[in-house]
Amino acid sequence: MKKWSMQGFFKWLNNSESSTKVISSIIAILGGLLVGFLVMLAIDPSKAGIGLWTILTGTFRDGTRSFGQTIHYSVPIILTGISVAFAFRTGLFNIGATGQLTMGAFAAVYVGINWTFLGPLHWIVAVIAGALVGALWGSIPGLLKAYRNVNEVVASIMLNYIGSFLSILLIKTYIYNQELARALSPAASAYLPRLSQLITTHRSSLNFGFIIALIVVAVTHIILNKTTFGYQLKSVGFNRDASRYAGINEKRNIILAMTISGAIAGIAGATMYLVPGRLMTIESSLLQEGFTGIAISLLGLSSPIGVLFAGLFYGALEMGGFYLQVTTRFVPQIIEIIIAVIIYFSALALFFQKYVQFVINKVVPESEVGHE
Amino acid sequence: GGADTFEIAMITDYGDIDDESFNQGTWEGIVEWAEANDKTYAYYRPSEVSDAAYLESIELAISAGARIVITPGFLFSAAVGEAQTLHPDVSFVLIDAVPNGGVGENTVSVLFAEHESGFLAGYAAVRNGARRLGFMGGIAVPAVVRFGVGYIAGAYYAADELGVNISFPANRYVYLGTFGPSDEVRTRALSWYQDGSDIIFAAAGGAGTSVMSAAEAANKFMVGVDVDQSYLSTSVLTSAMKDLGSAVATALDGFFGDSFPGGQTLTLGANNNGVALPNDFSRFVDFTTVDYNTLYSRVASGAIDVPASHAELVSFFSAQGLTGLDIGASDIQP
Amino acid sequence: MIPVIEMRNITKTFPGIKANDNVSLELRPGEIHALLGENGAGKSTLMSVLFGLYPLDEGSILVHGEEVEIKNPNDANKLGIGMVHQHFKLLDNFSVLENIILGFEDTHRGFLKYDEAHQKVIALSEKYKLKVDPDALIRNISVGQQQRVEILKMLYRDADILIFDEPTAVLTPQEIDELLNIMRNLTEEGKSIILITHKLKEIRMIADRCTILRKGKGIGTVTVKDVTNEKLAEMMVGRKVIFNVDKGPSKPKEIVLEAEGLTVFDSLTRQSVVKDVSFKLREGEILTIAGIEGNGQTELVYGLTGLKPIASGKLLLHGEDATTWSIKKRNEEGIAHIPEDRQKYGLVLDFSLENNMILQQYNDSRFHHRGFFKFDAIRDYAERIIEKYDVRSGKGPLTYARSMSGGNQQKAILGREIERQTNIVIAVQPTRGLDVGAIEFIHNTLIKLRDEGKAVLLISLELDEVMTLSDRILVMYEGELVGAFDPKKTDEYELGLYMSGSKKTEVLS
Amino acid sequence: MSSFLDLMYFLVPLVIASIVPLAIVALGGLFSESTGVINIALEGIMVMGAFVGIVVMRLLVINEVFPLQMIAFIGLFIGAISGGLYATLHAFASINMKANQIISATALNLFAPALSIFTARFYFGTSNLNIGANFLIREVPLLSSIPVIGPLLFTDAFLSTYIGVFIFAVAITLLYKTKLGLRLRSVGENPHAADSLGINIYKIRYIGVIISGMLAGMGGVIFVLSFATRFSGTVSGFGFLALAVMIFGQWKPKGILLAALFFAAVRVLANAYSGIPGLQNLTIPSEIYSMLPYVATLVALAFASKNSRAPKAIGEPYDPGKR
Ligand SMILES: Nc1ncnc2c1ncn2[C@@H]1O[C@H](COP(=O)(O)OP(=O)(O)OP(=O)(O)O)[C@@H](O)[C@H]1O
Ligand SMILES: Nc1ncnc2c1ncn2[C@@H]1O[C@H](COP(=O)(O)OP(=O)(O)OP(=O)(O)O)[C@@H](O)[C@H]1O
Ligand SMILES: [Mg+2]
Ligand SMILES: [Mg+2]
Repeated sequence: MKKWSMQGFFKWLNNSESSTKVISSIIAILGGLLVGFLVMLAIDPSKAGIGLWTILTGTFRDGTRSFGQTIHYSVPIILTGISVAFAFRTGLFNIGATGQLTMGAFAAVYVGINWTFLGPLHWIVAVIAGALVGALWGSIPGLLKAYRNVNEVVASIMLNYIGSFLSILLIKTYIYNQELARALSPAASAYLPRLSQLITTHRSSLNFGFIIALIVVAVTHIILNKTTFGYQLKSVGFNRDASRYAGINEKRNIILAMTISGAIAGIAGATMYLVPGRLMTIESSLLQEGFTGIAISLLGLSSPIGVLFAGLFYGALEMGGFYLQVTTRFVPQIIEIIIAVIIYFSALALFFQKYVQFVINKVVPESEVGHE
Repeated sequence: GGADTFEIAMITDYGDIDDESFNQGTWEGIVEWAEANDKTYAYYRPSEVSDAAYLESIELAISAGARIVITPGFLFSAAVGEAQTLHPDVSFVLIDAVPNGGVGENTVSVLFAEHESGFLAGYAAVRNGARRLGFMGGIAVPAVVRFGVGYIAGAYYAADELGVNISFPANRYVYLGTFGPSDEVRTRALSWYQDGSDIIFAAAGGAGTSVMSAAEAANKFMVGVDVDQSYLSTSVLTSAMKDLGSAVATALDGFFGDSFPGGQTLTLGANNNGVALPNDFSRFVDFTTVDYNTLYSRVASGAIDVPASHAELVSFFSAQGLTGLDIGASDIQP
Repeated sequence: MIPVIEMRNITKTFPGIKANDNVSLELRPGEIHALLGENGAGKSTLMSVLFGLYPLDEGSILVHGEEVEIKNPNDANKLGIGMVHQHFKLLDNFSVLENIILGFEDTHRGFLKYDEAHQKVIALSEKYKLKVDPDALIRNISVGQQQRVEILKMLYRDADILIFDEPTAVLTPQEIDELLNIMRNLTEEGKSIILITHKLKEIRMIADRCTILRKGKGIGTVTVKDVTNEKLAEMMVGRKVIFNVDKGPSKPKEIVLEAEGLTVFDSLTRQSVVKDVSFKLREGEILTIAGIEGNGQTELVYGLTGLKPIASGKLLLHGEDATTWSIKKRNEEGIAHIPEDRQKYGLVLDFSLENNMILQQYNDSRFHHRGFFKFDAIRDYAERIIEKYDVRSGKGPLTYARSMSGGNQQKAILGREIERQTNIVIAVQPTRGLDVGAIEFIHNTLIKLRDEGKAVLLISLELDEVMTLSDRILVMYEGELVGAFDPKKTDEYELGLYMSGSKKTEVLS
Repeated sequence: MSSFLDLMYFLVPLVIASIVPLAIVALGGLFSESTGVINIALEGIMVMGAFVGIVVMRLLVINEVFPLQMIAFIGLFIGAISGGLYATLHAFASINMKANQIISATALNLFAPALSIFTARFYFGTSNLNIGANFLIREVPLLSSIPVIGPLLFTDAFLSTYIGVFIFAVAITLLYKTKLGLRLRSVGENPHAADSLGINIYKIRYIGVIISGMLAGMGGVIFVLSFATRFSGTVSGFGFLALAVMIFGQWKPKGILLAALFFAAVRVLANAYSGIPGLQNLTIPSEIYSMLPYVATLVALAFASKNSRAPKAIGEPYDPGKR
């Protein structure tokens, strides 16, 4: 039995595409942490060790609470990450998740404030509203690309700013709270149900958003890997011409990919603001989550499951950075530095993969593998 | 493990301790006091802008040994409201707001009469010869609104005193929608100056620096906010300050002197030197320390009852027999 | 007399293949030396090594008797070696002039001396009768002219050792004659030439000596006039070669595809590249459209298959008007298309082989249930094709198409298209870049299809292929059909005249 | 404002002031992408250049060793150098390591602001670096007295503007009149052809990416000098706007110039309206104005993009083996 599974592992190591990728991602992560450690070492040798330790263990520092928080903070990142990854698989670079997220957030909050008659369905409808408006916002660059050949990167960049200003205008006109100069708070019935009773103590704000994220991961994973629809999307992403040759409707798939990507970003927006005590601002700055999403999707090798783990990892680092404030005096930017370096190393994945493959071929006994 | 403890803690709402206005003023106050009385101190940044995250940071501070937690910014109302009951043995200082559910026994609220500060600035500007005025607020949060209202009142009050006409049209009273510097803000300010504005009061944190740069380009003046910003640019005529330092000091003196004014709401205004202009008037031509002091005493004594809202502004105008107010309620409270 | 070039025991290995295995070659001053071999024999590789494009694994190179190390084309240029590559290496959106001077620019204080270069190029093109417009963009000139640009590149660098890698593959017999003359002139000036070709009669016409490669190994060097063509062919292939495919007469049945005055535009220049083309394709026949590359055959096929819109005219499939049908519909209504560019259109290189096998049929109920794939069905289907068409690859159905050899990629495409069981098969240069084994296989398959009563439309540049396979021949020149022929009543030379536009007759299809 | 001319005197300098950083950085993007290396790291490189540049200028201003404009000049230079160095990271990843160019660029975009804030905090105790001086040139001697042109171009201007214009001219000549330019462009169009002509693809691409970094780094400094008196670890999305301008400009210098002009003009109008007599009393929400430049660009793109001309080999790592 043991032997058999051993062999299974070797098989995986040797044959599966993912094995080398996973390993090289791990190398990238270690590299990033190392650099972060060196920076801390350079600045305050006495604290560098404890600093690194904190970053790695922050998630567990405050038991179930910090653990719950970690997951909670990673939810929007996972979602925007998948949004970007999904478009990426169709060969589109959705740098516009930020705009889609903002517009989606507005829609969700608007519904959350006004459609109180929905009762128990309220929050669900609010999330759906976020998805729909996000989809709408995402479909614009899709349409422009398909019918006017407009580069989706530029279009998305422009739509980020337009979305940001538009949401401010909409907030001011429809859901404005004068005292706080922010958006009104959604009705309690629109809040995402807390999960804390189920899996953590009462102190974590972990909510249904995480379940939503898991559902999105599952659905996108199935779409991309098990369905004819995903097949079309990927085929268009890999080779436009061959797809046309095969009779696959390129335009349709581009539009759908961007629309779905936008919908997911919209859901991310909903999960961010359908919580008590977090209000949309009228400050004209782009929400960072959208851009972090790009990094995370890349770190997750633009596969939904990869993004899930990359996102959780990101949340953990963030949490670590938060606790860094008590164990050391390093400013939290150290976390961003580490993440940046990890992303950079993950860009070198190709190189690592060659190397890893080389090593594997050395270490894995040919006999163990058994080619089919 | 093995962390040192910090008795005095500050939490930032958003932005950072080097925003060159509100947070920074508070933080410098803390540092100054703590160094003088050698106490340990630290600040904490929440991981996001939400009540939950604020509470999380407060409790992080407490876990790091904080006995008194200072939270500058009205966004903390909810978080402090909860924290003060969850942690009765810790003291809280909430600046610019009152906790949700009232001020607890272990909490003081500190409010500033920003309108008085703005009044002083507006008055000084007009006395110094400004005739066409402008106001750029960051976002219409209560404190910024009070700054603006007071500024209007002060300007017209001085104009009336001098028997001159000033122009302060509605389209010269705006909220920028940002506290950050940008070329947009600069261009906007520049266009005002170009169109004849003599001075702009920027109650907009970092965005103020873009106004400064515009003022420099146009060879005109602007008014800084919160702290004395004259060091940032030669174009800063004066700054409408709120003395965060002394506010912090009062609270800390109280706390460590076992006379913590728990349960109280301190309103810091001219009457208790909570607001002021920097007492360097070298950049003025027609306004002196003497003029300032006389004005200040009249505000402090309540002889001039400075308005804080549009409604009060209107009644202030009729009471003082002022005319020409062009800025409406919807401009001041969009 | 010292040879100008001596390549001793060259060995060059690529991942998965030994392209050159201990090959030696000697080039004498002023001679034209032919290099003969099947596809994949290693000819281009050997020359690329000489030209410094690939580092050699073993062996040595001597130029004018001295051992040299040629690390890159610069070294080659310095040694006076120039090369016309099999696949032209030109910048489409750059001018002829820019293409010629690139890498060998004359500058004055860092600024390019365009005018002097311009004159120099004009002078050269007049001296060697290589007419081109220096200011024209490459993408706007014919393949023949592009080859002239490649030759001018060498001459511009004053190369006196010239390598021509299959220069005649893209030319008409007439153009070939011109080219061979130019080569003679060049040698009379004391330049030495290596000529790669598959065509024995060219070797006979012009080459002094000939070196033969087979599967990467050097088989030997012979003096051309001492050996027969049969001998050469045998050395090349390693067995007696029969120069014909067995093929019975065709039995055409009813018309399945009919083009009426088709016109297709070039998407960039917006000018018609297929002009008012009409023809009928019948079941049970192989209709060939012959012509030199770039005379509209590609666009015609795009028009038929829907990759490009039909600007005017009419397309009938089984009598139905299909002019505006989507690609999908045309696929479903019975057109199989073996595309000219296997990597661009034929395959998704990053898909596994099995995924490539269902490129048009992923939506067929055999392969999915309510949009969810039946992976086993797909696996079986792919394995059947791999089996039947002898597609060789590392991991079978799981192999990434990218890692497969050109010929095997081509066989896979062929299998996929034929297994779709359509009754119209459009095959565009189906044997390009394949070795004789693969070529025979494909030729026989096409003939078998015909005999099964399918309609085959063949687009080919290779005149011998055209002659062996066709039941009817149409010649296309500058977007028009300029001649219709019965292969039994014509020869390559006559076709050449039409392909080069020097002759044309009204085509009544 | 009294007359149309006054309005121009007011608006034109503003437009120029925002064209320059946009165009210079977009040009930077062009240099990288024309060699085939995608560069969405412009934002990050700008930040890095601005950071180092401003730090140096700050020190120089404090120690008052040089005249002000001299310091500005040095600042731009330093910005360029550090931008170039920073860009080599991208070059290394995408040229030597054949990395996914979008990933490595994203990393650079994340890294620069984090590092600049981190170090600024550590060394200066604040992430706001005030240069402590204003580099505006009131009037250029002599030139400013030329009628119309003078007030338009030679008053209340920045040195960086003129340097920017100069560099733009140089860059165009370099691209289209010199050997290096020809090679840069060829490598992005068909590396295999260039390789067969003995051109070192890797070297040329490095040069392209490094020049790109230098221009972006300088652009970062220009941005700070002309829009605020200080730097706080961000160039507020200008790098991405420049990227948009480059694509909008169809990877051609002239196109870039036009795109930048178009975008800058609308952008200035959208912010200066409240100083323009006709517009200032319209009761249109300011957000509408703020959206204007982006909407306008989007619309323009919808009509300008029909056949876009990106360099052919863009985004592909060069692999000699591939045939
Ligand atoms: N860059 C490369 N990478 C891997 N394999 C290669 C490469 N170039 C050539 N080969 C392989 O080396 C062998 C010889 O190729 P080469 O192009 O020299 O053949 P050739 O004689 O020129 O054939 P053709 O007549 O088709 O030009 C072929 O199997 C080819 O696939
Ligand atoms: N660009 C390349 N990089 C790496 N390996 C290659 C490359 N091109 C071809 N090869 C390998 O070289 C071998 C032959 O490739 P090629 O496409 O030349 O086939 P070929 O010479 O046409 O032979 P055939 O067409 O008969 O299969 C195959 O193993 C292929 O995997
Ligand atoms: Mg071959
Ligand atoms: Mg060859």
